[in-house]
Amino acid sequence: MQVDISVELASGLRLKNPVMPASGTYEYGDNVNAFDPAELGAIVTKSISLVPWPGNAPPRLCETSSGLLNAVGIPSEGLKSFRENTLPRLKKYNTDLIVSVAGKSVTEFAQVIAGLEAEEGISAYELNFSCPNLGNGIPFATQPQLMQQALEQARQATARPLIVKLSPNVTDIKVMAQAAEKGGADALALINTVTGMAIDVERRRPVLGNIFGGLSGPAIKPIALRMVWETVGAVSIPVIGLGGINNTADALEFFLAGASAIQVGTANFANPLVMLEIIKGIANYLQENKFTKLTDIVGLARTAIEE
Amino acid sequence: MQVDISVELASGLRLKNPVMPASGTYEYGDNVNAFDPAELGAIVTKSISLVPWPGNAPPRLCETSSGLLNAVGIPSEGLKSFRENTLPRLKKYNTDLIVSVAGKSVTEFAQVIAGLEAEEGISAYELNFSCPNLGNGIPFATQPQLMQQALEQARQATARPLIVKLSPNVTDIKVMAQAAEKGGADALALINTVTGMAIDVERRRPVLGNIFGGLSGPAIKPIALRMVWETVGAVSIPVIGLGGINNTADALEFFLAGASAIQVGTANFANPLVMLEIIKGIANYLQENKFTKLTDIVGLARTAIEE
Amino acid sequence: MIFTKGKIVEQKAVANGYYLLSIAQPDIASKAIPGQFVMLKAWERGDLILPRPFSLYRILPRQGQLQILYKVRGKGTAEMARRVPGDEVELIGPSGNGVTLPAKGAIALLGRGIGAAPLMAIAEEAAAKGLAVYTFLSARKRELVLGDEDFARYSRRVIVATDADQENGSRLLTDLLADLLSEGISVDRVFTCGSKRLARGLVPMQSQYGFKAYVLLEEVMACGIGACKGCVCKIAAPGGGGVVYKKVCQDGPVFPVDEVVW
Amino acid sequence: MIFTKGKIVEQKAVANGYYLLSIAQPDIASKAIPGQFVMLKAWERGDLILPRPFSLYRILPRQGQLQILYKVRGKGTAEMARRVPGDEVELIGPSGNGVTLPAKGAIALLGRGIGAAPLMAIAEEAAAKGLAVYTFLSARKRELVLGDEDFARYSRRVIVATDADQENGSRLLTDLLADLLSEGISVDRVFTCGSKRLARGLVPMQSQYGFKAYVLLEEVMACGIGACKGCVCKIAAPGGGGVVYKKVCQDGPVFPVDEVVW
Ligand SMILES: Cc1cc2nc3c(=O)[nH]c(=O)nc-3n(C[C@H](O)[C@H](O)[C@H](O)COP(=O)(O)OP(=O)(O)OC[C@H]3O[C@@H](n4cnc5c(N)ncnc54)[C@H](O)[C@@H]3O)c2cc1C
Ligand SMILES: Cc1cc2nc3c(=O)[nH]c(=O)nc-3n(C[C@H](O)[C@H](O)[C@H](O)COP(=O)(O)OP(=O)(O)OC[C@H]3O[C@@H](n4cnc5c(N)ncnc54)[C@H](O)[C@@H]3O)c2cc1C
Ligand SMILES: Cc1cc2nc3c(=O)[nH]c(=O)nc-3n(C[C@H](O)[C@H](O)[C@H](O)COP(=O)(O)O)c2cc1C
Ligand SMILES: Cc1cc2nc3c(=O)[nH]c(=O)nc-3n(C[C@H](O)[C@H](O)[C@H](O)COP(=O)(O)O)c2cc1C
Ligand code: FES
Ligand code: FES
Repeated sequence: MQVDISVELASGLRLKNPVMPASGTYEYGDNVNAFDPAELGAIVTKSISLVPWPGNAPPRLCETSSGLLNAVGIPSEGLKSFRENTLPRLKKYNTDLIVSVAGKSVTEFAQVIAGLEAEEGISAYELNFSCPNLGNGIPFATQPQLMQQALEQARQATARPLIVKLSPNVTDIKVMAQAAEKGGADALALINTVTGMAIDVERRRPVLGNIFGGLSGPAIKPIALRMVWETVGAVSIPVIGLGGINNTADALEFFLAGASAIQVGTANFANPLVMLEIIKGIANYLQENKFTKLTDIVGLARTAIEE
Repeated sequence: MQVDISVELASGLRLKNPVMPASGTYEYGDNVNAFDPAELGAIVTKSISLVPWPGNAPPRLCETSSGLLNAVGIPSEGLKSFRENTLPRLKKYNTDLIVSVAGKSVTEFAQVIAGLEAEEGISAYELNFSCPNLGNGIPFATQPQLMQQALEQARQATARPLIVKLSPNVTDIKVMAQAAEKGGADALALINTVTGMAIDVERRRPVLGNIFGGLSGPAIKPIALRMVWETVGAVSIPVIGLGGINNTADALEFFLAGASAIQVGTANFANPLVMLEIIKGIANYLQENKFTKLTDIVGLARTAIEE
Repeated sequence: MIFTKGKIVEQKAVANGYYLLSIAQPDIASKAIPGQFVMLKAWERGDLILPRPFSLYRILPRQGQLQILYKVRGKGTAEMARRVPGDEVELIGPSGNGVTLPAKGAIALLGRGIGAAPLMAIAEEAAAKGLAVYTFLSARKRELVLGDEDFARYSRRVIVATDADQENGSRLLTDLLADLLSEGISVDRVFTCGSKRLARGLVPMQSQYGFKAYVLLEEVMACGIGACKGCVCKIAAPGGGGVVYKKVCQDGPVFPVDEVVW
Repeated sequence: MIFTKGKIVEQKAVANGYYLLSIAQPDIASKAIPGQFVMLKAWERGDLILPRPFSLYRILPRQGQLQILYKVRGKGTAEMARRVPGDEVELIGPSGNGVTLPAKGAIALLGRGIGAAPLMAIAEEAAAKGLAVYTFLSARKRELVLGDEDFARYSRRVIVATDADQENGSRLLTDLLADLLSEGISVDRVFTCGSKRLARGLVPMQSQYGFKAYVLLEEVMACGIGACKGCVCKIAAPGGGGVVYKKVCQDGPVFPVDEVVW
């Protein structure tokens, strides 16, 4: 029996399957993919900013126990180059395309989107509010009002679905999720990385050029899953779960917690086939357990405890 | 050459060395210790509440990648039993004793302390503000004003040093640290566990009886280190670093970040000798690198980047 | 508490996914009693941060050895199965209270699957004390009935039931015990492990047949020495009404069946 | 990009803490060129989540094998050293741009310590093309001069300098290269790896001696294929003034020495 693993993330946005690369962890291009990108539920781009950003000074990476600290700092070719050089290459894949948008001011997100509206082949935008705000140096993703303002401007710039990506570096993820819902988000994606750092004991200085970096990978999975669980209970729009997903069982945890789709980031680095394995693994799990569609298991662990 | 690894945490509170067990992870008693507890910089007790608390329903534990989720829920024998049964046993060890205090109302911390003031042999109190507040269900440790109130009452109840233990589940640890400093804390200890969860994919329900648990162990070390770094820059009282410390190198990272002392939690479970190894390891490191005292390396990674 | 290393002497596959591990560790072997367990760590990978609890299948003080019968369940036990003679493991123990045997008379042991593991040490000690031992073992299929030949050495009778092969009509071990007792044989104490259903089934049989029954419980553990308070089970509050939490590692793992709240 | 498995054919200790690993992996062996590298994972432990980059020391398309010369530096390389023939490793590659050799003439190779690793594949290919190869190797002590016998096969000369044993007066390889060039020998291209000091020393020598010099850079990597943007080095902005970040994995690992900003 064929199972249905497609998922509707917003009206008019139905992905063929619920598995996507996490922004900034997947390279599209000739000769870099271990499998055809068309197999993905969607392609999510690295976050694009209005003007080119160089990113942070190296070193940018440091492995920790079951985790990866990165201080890449969202380098971006900028809107113009993305539109002219990257987008045409991306459109040729036969799957949905989600463009991740970054900005450092309340207006920048809408500006990037405005610059892409004439382009066909973009299924949705994912708004990455984790960069520091030019105004006060604090990321939008920890300031509900400011984030909502930036989102409302983006909302006015496009009729395409908007996915808001949330940061885990907050006291109450529900507050941020609800601000995003109010601001017009069609779906949420969480979590981005958890801020951390490492010190080189021999050189007696921070390992990363930027001192702080974002922690990703299996280490943060319990945190991500908890925040997805909390968010699903607090909003009524679909939630995309990510953070430390390394295999099918991890992905299933997020669906059972109530996520409608998932993204895979750090796990791609060691296993470029992992997303394909998870797509197949989800279908197998549903079949083996006699479910006919993915949505049958979404949130099932929530009902278990309500009984 | 003998190196000096003693540390002054508050006026009148000088520990013979900077290594302590993290509250709730160390058992004192006959036949449970792999080395003489007198070797420790201090003994820190499991958090004590005014009346007995049963703790949460099992299952209470779940191992994750490089981490441990616990939903123990601070079971406590209660003040009376602690004073009558446990405290006398603890006093016999020839080292400092720090009593961890928990409470669910603004007044409870001061009440527990008041009930212990007549007892000799208590060097300091550590206030664990991570339990949910009876009033609004949200932990004190995420609400600066409420935490400060509870702390101010505790401050009035005792002249003994007060160590405030901070939770990482906040947007800005500096705000909490400064509230604690204002409220009269002599020192800070951070971090407590990061809230997380796990789902049993076979049984399709949360693993922990309490759904959510606190994540500890090496997985959270990068987060803990970052928060210690931020806190040291924001307050002028000593900071005790903890979270994922597993060996001497981990401990040194915290000292280099500016911590004056450290605590070890989860690592005790697999290696009951780990604290002793770290005490010796710190002395060796100082000797090999020609430092004469521990305070020479406290914060050294901060000055490295200021250059 | 002893925190020490032990050297693997033998690693034997006893069924598909089940192994018998022999470890040279004289200090623990000379102190341990049946029903106690050890916390064992047999890997260096930093993602598995906790040691795992294992009952002592056999305690061999004269050889200075311990035996553990284990089933590969997850990552830790899979690592264990990869270790070979000569490898070192880390051990904390002996932990828990162990069992108390009657001075004379008879005992019955009811083990399901890997639940047979702690019963062997009990059988051996009981036989050494001159007690009559009646052993009941069940499993999904015959090959998963573990240690029956070893048990035969220490038992008056070994009665086996299997689901798949319908040995003894796949009947519950509690029913088979009742059969035995109906033959006129009496037992003073019963120990069971590996099945909630068996333990619960023993509760009403106690007064009927005049024995006291104990169950060896399992809970996920972090420390094994009472420090973390993580391994609690529910026990009926003394005096009735409500439940208290008891630590399996320190207050158990052996509990009277009628005190456990399932 | 190929993501595949390879089987270890040989694991040979070449010095204390240094190993030569031979891996059967025909697909990568038939595609790779000198100067390229692979991302290798040789462990299952979940705490080490990233593969590690290693240069190809030798590329053996006919045998369908790759050789990696490596130094035990941390946890990942310690795990690698524990693997034995028959074990499988995971490989991503061949990655990076590799080197471009001149059509004729001579090249010089300057390697310090483990920096010799990528130079061997270059020496071998250059020799096969009929180029003259001059190899300069240095290390702290003699036993850490790696692969000198292999290099001898492909080089006109192998010149060694060591710190501890004062071979060649412990002089810098750049000085020894200058000596050679002063003898009237000329080289067209120079490749160096393993020492910032050597690479920088080559910059002014280029115009003086009329060669073009390249350095093989190292940076901590996560993906090795240009996805994570983590492995950047600083490169002088074209047109002068400022710095741009280039990915070592995708834009390198081979860079002209005069473009790198140290
Ligand atoms: C006192 C005691 C004695 C034990 N004696 C034995 C024995 O003699 N032989 C034997 O094979 N096993 C025994 N166990 C069970 C053994 O500890 C677990 O099988 C082991 O910890 C699993 O480790 P893992 O890493 O392979 O599995 P994990 O990857 O940690 O877990 C795999 C699955 O097993 C479950 N699990 C893990 N630990 C336990 C546990 N302690 N109890 C129940 N379920 C668990 C997990 O929830 C998970 O679903 C005993 C347990 C206790 C508490
Ligand atoms: C393109 C490229 C080719 C390489 N070729 C070889 C080779 O042929 N032979 C060889 O022995 N090594 C080579 N290296 C270096 C090798 O990748 C590292 O030694 C290895 O990743 C260390 O892994 P580990 O787990 O043992 O160390 P870790 O535990 O990860 O780190 C130990 C220490 O080494 C440092 N370190 C880790 N990775 C790197 C790195 N990539 N560059 C510099 N320092 C690092 C860390 O900062 C840390 O201080 C190459 C690196 C690159 C980028
Ligand atoms: C190297 C790297 C680069 C990233 N770049 C971006 C980015 O450009 N935009 C973004 O929204 N998230 C970025 N992220 C965060 C990931 O998309 C993801 O939220 C996070 O890594 C958690 O998922 P994981 O544990 O599966 O990696 C990046 C993560 C890594 C590791
Ligand atoms: C099983 C367990 C019980 C704990 N109980 C307490 C407690 O009673 N009071 C408290 O302040 N912290 C408690 N903690 C938190 C630890 O003291 C410590 O802050 C945390 O575990 C991080 O340190 P670690 O990574 O070294 O374990 C507990 C942690 C664990 C794992
Ligand atoms: S396992 Fe820690 S208290 Fe029992
Ligand atoms: S290693 Fe990821 S871009 Fe180079």
